[in-house]
Amino acid sequence: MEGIVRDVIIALIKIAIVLGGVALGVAYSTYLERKVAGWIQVRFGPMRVGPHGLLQPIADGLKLFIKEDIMPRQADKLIFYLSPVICLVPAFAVLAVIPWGPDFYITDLNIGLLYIFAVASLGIFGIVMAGWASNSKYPMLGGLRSAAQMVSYEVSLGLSVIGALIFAESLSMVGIVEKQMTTGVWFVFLQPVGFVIYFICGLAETNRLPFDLPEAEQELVAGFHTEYSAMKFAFFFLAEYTNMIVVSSIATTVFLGGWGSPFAFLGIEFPRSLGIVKSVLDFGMPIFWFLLKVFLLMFFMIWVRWTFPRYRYDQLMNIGWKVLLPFAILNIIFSGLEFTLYEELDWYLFYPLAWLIMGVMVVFGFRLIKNFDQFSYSKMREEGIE
Amino acid sequence: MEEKGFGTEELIVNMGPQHPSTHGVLRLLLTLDGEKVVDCEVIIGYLHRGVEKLAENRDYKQNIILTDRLDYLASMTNNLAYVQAVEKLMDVKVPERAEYIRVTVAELQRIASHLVWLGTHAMDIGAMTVFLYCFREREEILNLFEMLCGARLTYNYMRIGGVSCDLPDDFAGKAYKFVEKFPKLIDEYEVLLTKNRIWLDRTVGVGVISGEDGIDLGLSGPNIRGSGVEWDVRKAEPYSIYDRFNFQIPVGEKGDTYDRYLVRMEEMRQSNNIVKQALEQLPEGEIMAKVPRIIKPPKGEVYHSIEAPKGELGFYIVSDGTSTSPYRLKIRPPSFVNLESFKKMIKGHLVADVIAIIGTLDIVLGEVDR
Amino acid sequence: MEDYIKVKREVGNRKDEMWYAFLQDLKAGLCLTLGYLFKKKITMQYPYEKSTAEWSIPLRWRGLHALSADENGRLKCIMCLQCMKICPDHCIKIRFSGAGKERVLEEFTVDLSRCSACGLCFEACPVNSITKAIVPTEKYELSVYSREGLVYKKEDLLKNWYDSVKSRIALEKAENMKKEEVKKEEKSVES
Amino acid sequence: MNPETMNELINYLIFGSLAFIILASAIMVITRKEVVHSALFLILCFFGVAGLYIQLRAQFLAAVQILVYAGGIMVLYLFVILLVNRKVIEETKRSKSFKKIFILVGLVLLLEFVLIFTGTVLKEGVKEKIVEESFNMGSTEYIGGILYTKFLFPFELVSLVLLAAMIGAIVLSKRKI
Repeated sequence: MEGIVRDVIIALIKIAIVLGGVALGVAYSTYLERKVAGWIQVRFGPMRVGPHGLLQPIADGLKLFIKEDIMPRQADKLIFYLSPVICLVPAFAVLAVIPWGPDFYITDLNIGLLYIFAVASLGIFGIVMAGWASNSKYPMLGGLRSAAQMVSYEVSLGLSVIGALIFAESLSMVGIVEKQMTTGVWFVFLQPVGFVIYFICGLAETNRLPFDLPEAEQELVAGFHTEYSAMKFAFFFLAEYTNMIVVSSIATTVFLGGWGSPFAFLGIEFPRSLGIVKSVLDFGMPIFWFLLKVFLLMFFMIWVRWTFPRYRYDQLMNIGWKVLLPFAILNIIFSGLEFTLYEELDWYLFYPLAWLIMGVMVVFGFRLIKNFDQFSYSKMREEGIE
Repeated sequence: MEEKGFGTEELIVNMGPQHPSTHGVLRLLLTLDGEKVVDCEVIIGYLHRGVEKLAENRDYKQNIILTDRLDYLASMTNNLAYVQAVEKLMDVKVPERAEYIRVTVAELQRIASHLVWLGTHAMDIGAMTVFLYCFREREEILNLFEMLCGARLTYNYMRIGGVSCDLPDDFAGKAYKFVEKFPKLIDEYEVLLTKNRIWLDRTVGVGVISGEDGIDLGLSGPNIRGSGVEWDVRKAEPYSIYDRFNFQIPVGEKGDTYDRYLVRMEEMRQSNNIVKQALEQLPEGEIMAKVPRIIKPPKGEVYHSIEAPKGELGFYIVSDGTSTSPYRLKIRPPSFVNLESFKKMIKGHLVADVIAIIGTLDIVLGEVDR
Repeated sequence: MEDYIKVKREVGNRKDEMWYAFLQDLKAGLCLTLGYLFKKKITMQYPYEKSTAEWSIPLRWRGLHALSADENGRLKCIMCLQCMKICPDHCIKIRFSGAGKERVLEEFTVDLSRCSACGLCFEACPVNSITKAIVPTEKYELSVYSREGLVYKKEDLLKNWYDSVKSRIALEKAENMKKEEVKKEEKSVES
Repeated sequence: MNPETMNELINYLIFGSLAFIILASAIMVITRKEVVHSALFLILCFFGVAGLYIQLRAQFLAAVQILVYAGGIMVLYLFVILLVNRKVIEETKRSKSFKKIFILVGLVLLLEFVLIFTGTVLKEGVKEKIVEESFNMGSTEYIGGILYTKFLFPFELVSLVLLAAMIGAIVLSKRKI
């Protein structure tokens, strides 16, 4: 009985820390987004609230909190209220299995990754429902777009990690990281194509540019959340950034060695003489590495957003089904071969060979699916085939 | 079960007059089949101020400030067109230095206007950053104009017979500095867009219009040159002193959004070239011709058109010979005429292309509605 | 030199194929924006910062109107009504009493709520002793809480003149001219 | 109270609440007027079922249940609901022949359940056997192993059927071949 109570309390504490940390992280990732956007565009970004605008997220949150909550008269009230919550809850629920450090995760499921994909696929309901419940045309179009987009990209997203899973031999998030620690190789070096596909699909799943069609502000005003204001809007906002964190953390776990230090191959360990400092460092450093990798990936997502134009809806679908999916499947086939080679060959033979095959695969794949590829699609139109 | 119940239904979406990417108060009534645009009705007039009627009650000098407010992104060329029309009516010879200054500012204005086009067009397609880069350079041009005439948008700089004030001392130096560095900055925009696969996907084959159709619809400016029609008023009927400069007019081939993009990019380079030459050749001398204080042109009528950044901008003025205000003033605004082709371009494209095509037409509602 | 040139349209070039296969077009864009991340920023932190090394409000700026005065504090306006007549928006109102040389300026009102800042009034002014009688100042922060605040009376316009940089420049100029005149007189006396 | 009865109590509590959710939401699905509401309750129902799977230690099945049914199929349902004209839905709902068919299907299902339950679960000893056997059944390894050994042929057959369905879908949706 005591055991159960203790477990529950520890679990609650962990949940509180993770949720609190992530909520703060989300708040400050909006700050990061705006700062990076500003710097890229030769301006400063937020500067007024606090030193260098550091309190800006808090001010934004307060503003959203006290804003007028508008409800369209024709809206379906129940669903209109529910959909921001439906959007946010899966995003947070996924955090349960993300291993921030070797001893720091809420839980470790043996179906970890599957759980993530299952739960993450639910966030879309929030968007579709929001689009429908608003009873307005722009949100409706946004909702429809997002439904089609999420369903399409989820397939490639799931397939892209399978290559890495072949090497990991486990679905548990902790297991995947530990495998990378024991073999000493991050899966991104074995599966660069998988990583790229995963990342592109991740961008699409989080509705980030160049795939932010559900909320393309230039066409659909704000897409599915056009009619939302105040805290309900803030929920969508929170969900979007939480999803960014989630996608980055999964990429970190599966491809970038999780909490492993990039300097692990040097074999440096903290000396015993440090005493309690050593145990703090031993606990803290992995978390630091994990967060650093997540930060870098999020930075990359933001960087991409402020560099590229946006795809059109039909092009988005074409890329999802006609480029990414064939590549993901090719990658799985290749991964089988690669795994055999990995077992048989020494590393100095394996890497050049694997990378060579990978290069050939990309070139071959690009040629093979060229007729479906967007770029060649433009070329086709150029030549007047269509 | 009746089968007709399962047919698809068209969705009518009202885009604008308040919409982030209709470039002002343009209203589009789109009939959509899914995401496909089946039909489109363009509704204008939300910014109508009756400029042409107002002009009949103001004297010739006061009308210059009305032209500022037509295409408010290119006031200088509007001024130029009007002023030259009146000069043609009165048969005034403008001093050399004034002509050079006019060409300099008009071409700088063309660059500024094209920068706004590029920025907003790219932003409509999703590339926010290009917008801010473009506005950074436009800001420098506006600073130059501000130094020159004390205003940033509605310059009211040209006068009948010359320009209102001479160049300030440091103008030529600053302008030259800008002209020197600008081509490199165009290259930067091109890195972000020209070969980018997303940009290609969004622009190639979108909004195609053939040269013949373009001529039928009265398209002008970069829009018709994108379709391969060699028509530029600066070359075809040289006005001012354009025949003295070395420059080329870029022409596209397919007539799609990408071609119009390339044409405008090259045009910026050429304009930059003209500004450079004009600054180098700038003569000393008067800036105003001898015109009477009260302008009363002889009885008659005149049509004069110039190559504004958006296309052929024409002024038709009728003077009764007794009044100090025009009897009739009619404007041929390029944006208004170019907008005619919108319906033809959009048929069969998707919603996202609507904004791409509005962007590529480069309309300014101040000019469309007048 | 040819008048018209074809633009270079490189779409679907065979030689670019590998370039696109390995996402090099995207890389080029990303590198450019990354470079900008560390470049000097151009924002001016208005209103904390009102001018930078590159930019300050130019003297020709068509800002708030002012009625200029000479070094003795007398208004330069000669009540010729040129500015009132040229104003397309009819925002200047002048009233004077007396006639001929004894005219006294009673009222000079500029209604900024109608003004479109065209600058024709400044140009029309026939006075030309160092400055014109009605001049634009460099002031651009014109917002007020009531419409009445936008109507500038004679006294306000004079106050604008003394607030602006131009009055100082004009005073300096006037002093310089005086000195020169004195010098000239001295010279002429000497010769 | 000793830990075992405690555990059992908790188990029953969880099962009870899950069962309640499933039943209640299932009833809501067929009684709601607005189709989208029905769809939402159906999702809730799926969740209840997934919860049951977890209680049976079939985590893999639970995840797949949510991934496929809630995440995939329901989205498509919603998609269709959003696209179809409301009038059509209402008309279909009001049509009496449909009601008859539904009632018939329901009766057949009920009959099946009764047969299954009397045939297996309610028999002596069967329950214990099932519990024993299914202890490991839900794990990913077990399912993977059994799919590629014992059920390899059916598995391949199913994939062939799916392939055929896929091609069929492509052919059907393509307007001109």
